[in-house]
Amino acid sequence: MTSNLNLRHAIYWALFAGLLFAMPYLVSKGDLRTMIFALYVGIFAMSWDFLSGRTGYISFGHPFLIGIGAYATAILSYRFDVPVMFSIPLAVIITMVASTMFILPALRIKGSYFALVTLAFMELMYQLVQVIRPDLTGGTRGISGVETITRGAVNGFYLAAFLAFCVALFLWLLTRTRLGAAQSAIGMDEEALKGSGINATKLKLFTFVVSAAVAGLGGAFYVHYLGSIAPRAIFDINFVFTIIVAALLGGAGTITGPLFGAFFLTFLLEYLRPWLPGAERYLIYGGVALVLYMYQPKGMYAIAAKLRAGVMK
Amino acid sequence: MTILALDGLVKRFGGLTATNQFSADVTEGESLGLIGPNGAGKTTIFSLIMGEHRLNEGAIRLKGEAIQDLPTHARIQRGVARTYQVPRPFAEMTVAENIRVGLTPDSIMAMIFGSSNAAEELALAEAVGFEAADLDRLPNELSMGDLRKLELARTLATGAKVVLLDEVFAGLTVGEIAQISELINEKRRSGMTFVIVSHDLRSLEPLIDRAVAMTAGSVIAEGAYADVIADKQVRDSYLGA
Amino acid sequence: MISPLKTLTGAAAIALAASAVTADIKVGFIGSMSSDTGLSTLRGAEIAIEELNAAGGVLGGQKIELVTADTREDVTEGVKAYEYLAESEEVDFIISGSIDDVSLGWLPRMIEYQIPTLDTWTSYIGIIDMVVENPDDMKPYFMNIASDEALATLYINFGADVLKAQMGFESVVILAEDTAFGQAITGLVTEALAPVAGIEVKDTIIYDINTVDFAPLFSKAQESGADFIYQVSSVNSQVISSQYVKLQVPMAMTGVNVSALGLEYWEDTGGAGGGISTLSPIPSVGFELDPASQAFVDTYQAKYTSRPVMPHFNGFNAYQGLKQAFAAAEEAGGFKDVNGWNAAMSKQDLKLMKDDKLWLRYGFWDRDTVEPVTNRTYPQNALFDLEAPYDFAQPSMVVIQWKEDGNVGVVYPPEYATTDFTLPSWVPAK
Amino acid sequence: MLQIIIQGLLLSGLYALIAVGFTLIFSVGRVLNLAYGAYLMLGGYAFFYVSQTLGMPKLLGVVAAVAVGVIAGLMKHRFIVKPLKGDMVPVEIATLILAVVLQSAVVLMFGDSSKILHSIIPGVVQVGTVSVPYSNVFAMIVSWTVLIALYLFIRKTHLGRAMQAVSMDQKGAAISGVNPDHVNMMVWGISGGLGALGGVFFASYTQLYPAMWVAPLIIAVAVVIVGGIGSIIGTLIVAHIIGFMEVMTTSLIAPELRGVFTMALIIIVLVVSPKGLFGREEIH
Repeated sequence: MTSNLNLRHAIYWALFAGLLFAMPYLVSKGDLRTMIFALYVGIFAMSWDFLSGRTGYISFGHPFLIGIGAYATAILSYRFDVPVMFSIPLAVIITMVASTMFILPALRIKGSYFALVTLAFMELMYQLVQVIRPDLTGGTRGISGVETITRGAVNGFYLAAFLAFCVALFLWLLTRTRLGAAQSAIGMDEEALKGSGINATKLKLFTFVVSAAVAGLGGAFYVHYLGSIAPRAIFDINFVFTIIVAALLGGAGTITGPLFGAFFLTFLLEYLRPWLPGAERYLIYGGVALVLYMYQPKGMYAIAAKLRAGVMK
Repeated sequence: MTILALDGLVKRFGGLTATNQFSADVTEGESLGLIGPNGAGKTTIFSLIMGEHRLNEGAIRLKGEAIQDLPTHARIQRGVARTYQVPRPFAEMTVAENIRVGLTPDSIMAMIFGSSNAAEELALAEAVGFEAADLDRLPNELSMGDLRKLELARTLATGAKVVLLDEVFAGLTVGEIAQISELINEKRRSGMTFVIVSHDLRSLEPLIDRAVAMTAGSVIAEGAYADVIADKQVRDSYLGA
Repeated sequence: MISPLKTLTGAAAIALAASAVTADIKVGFIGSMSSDTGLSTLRGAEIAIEELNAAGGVLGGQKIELVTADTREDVTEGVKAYEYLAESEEVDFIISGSIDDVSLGWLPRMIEYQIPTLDTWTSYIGIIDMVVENPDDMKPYFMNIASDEALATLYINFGADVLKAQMGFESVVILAEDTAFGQAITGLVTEALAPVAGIEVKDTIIYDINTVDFAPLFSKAQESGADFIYQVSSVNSQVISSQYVKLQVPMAMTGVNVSALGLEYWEDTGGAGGGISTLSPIPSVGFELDPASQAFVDTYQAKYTSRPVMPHFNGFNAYQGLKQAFAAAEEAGGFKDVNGWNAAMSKQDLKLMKDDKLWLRYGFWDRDTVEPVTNRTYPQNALFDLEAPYDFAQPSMVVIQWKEDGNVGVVYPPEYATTDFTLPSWVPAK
Repeated sequence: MLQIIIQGLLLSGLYALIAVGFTLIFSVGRVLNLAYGAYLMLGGYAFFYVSQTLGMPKLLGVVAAVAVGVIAGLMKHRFIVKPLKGDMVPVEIATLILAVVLQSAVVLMFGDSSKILHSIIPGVVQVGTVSVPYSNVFAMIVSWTVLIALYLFIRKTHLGRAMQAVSMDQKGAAISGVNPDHVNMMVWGISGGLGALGGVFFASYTQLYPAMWVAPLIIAVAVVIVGGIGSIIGTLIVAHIIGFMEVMTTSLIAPELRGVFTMALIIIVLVVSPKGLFGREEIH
């Protein structure tokens, strides 16, 4: 595991941690708030990337996993007064179990069909949350007044930054191992991977469950940051859009790329606000995303790599 | 001693019977040539052995153990692996990384906590004729001969004792054919078992101990290469094709 | 149609102009900036601010600047918008044209920042319940529209006085959307219709808000054998009403239809909305205005030419509410002292008269007063009166009806009525 | 019973029309067009603008809607599909982004509030106890006409067979003298036109609103997944299964569960038979 790691990587990660730690001293509280959102979107994008960016199994229903985690902890803590320190781990476990139950039958589905079935799961979830036990889920209005675990921008930022840092480091370390190579191999040629003696189904299942755990963890902390949850805010194709585009603009399959993609997208949207408070903002935002994506589908990671290669020469 | 026993294999695709009561035994350490015209069903036999197609009838035994109900990866772990007619490298991985996937154990824990063995990768690469400098090359920089070598290396990396080679000479230059043949012979001497499919009978002959000829999914002749090739039915099948 | 480019340059110009003025007091608007309801609140606030600034400013001559944050009616965007107003713009006061779940989304932020906030659109009783349960946390919050429970309660009287007494309807089938709002209203109405209004509930049909084709639902309603349909629809309400008209369902339909609350309803439905009646918060379309409210509408119409041509009720609420918020701030020495502001705001009381009769009253219930009809308290919620002759405050709502010729008028209560309740031409009289 | 049959037939016809343009692209272009719903939105708004805002004849509105759809389809092919070389995943992502962009554009031009279209043909006919608006009958007749015409077009004409050939095998078709690029372009255009036409009818059933591209996309996805990619007959049959299922759920079971069964059906069919009930990936 350690053979792929070197001092250079350790320095990068330490710098990253240091930057996050220093951030509240460097920027305004408003920017810090924006960063909290960017960090959560980043966690979701990394979760998406761990599954879809490497294996090529595109999830169009990632909010489905995030929503299970978020709803689980919201219901446990709000309706049943379970302390947050228990409800969040429980929510992660519930997300993992639920994702396993849902994914087992879907494992044989490939390509666009997989994307569609995840989209269908999300839509199904959206409808079920409103219909089944609205006394628990709060129906269409959702639940407001969920316990928030931090007060103030600085604390919220440190919590989100800590989470995002841990998730990024954890997933990055995983992908540096032979597991990461095998995952990439799924995306390149699943048959050939089986032909190398590896149980691709088990690997996919593991990847999916890890991705679900991260999504559930992110979703659980996210709802305790927001303080409220509503089906429209979670099981929404625009949310899918944000997650996927963040991952792709950052650079699919790179784990840290999606985190930066999330920052880019969130700040693009926030910095347009004073100039374009209305609907124009989303037009520009979507347009920029589309042009960037068309120009470089591999994302900013690839652009940065190109630039670096250019400088090196 | 028989290492791989194929017993009455039947495979139907819809109305088409691709494999019809195919039986053959492969002895440990031998090299068996599987010959027959286009569409005879040779590749299907490989796919059946590897579990890429499901068998309709019959049994496949590896070292006496019935493996026909096992998934592909489990069969490989028991010691049989194949190469493809069109090589299938992992396109965005280097030569070393491709070999590494073959060496990777099928255990999530081992994948995460074990470490890759660069020396072993180099040894395998060199065993098929690569040099240390080739390890960082990507598949799109490789010739067809190199791709076949890479696939062979990845297949050997799985630790297979029985190796199925599909159209191993297709698309190769004369020099590359010689190189690959040399490699196979070397492995034969070390006790590895081969089943080889090739259209290029002339290149195949020196690599095999014995031949099985098939047409329309069934065995029509087997024995020493010269005898099989002299068989009237075999000659007719090739002419007919 | 406005060209996007023009809007863009226009918006940029406004943004530049706005940032050039150095402001002393900042008011934040939170709400959808492209919906009629959101715009109503925004424009009501704009007019109030202009008038306050023109009159020499507030809190010792300071000028008010308005900053806006679009929610797109999206919950998460609403939270971000609130944070933007609070942290980046550091506003002193927030006026909201948010829908229910968006308000519920940013409420935890309001509790955290304790910025005085006035909601002009959402009428969700659940929020008033939060005020009852957590009075300290909810100090900065005021809602100056009667909450939905009060709306539904008065509606029962309409059932007794008009539907039963006048039209002779004995039974009803409830057709309600599958939302929390739908459930709340349905529950209240179902419980009260039979005992209070003497109308039997034959069946309750809950439908999915994304329903494409309402024909099977109307068939089901007809099969119930009820005399009329009671509709509860706040989301996609145009769809059910226009299909009712297009299918010419031979039953009367009344109830809650949120889409019919604006003057653009007729244009947006292409006329497929005749005969629809709905309860409406006030002031509403078809409502006779007192001179003060009329003056506001005149200013509004002189200033804005794009839709909504007539502000929705929340535009009035924003206009009066913002002025009251500043009056309270004058008294409390600004917005920083939330307790002081809350006390001063609670005491705000504006009575608008028409023909020497109390017509509209902008004030709030206090913590302890129990409303006699519903027998509960409504702290920090707009004052309303559930019993004729409405000499305490205006009724919590009126019933309006769109006629088939495109006219709209108030049909209930009689004190405020401008026209009679009638059946659509294709519905046979009972 | 009569009511279920009539209402089921009307709704199913609409669903079939909505789904068929989606399946064409999936089968010939080999990509999921997640911006397909945007054609419906564009078509609906174009119709609204021409016939209701400008007050021109409704037929002109329909023509304008279809024209806008065709142009949108062609532009999508030229500026998104071609530059991305028709790669499945990038095209799916890019079309998703495009749909969101178009939604913002519609908000900007027409505002957030929803709009109801005039009946294309005003009036209703009473069949027994069932009210049937002429507009819905018209929508069903047009849907069937378009589907039959499309079926015949693919089966009987040279161009249609070229489309079939491309859907089976791009390279093979190229060898036999068909230019897959031209065929693809044409299919994107046709799909755009069909989507926009579907949008006019969909909006005249329901309403125009900026997020209206999601619901028909889900319907199209459901119909196409269950029916199998590229099967026009399968599309027609499954549109009827889903349409009737909705009507029956509404009339007989619980109206609030309307969408749940559709989603469950998608998931079950995908898991049991990933290629759909009427399999095959080429158009037929």
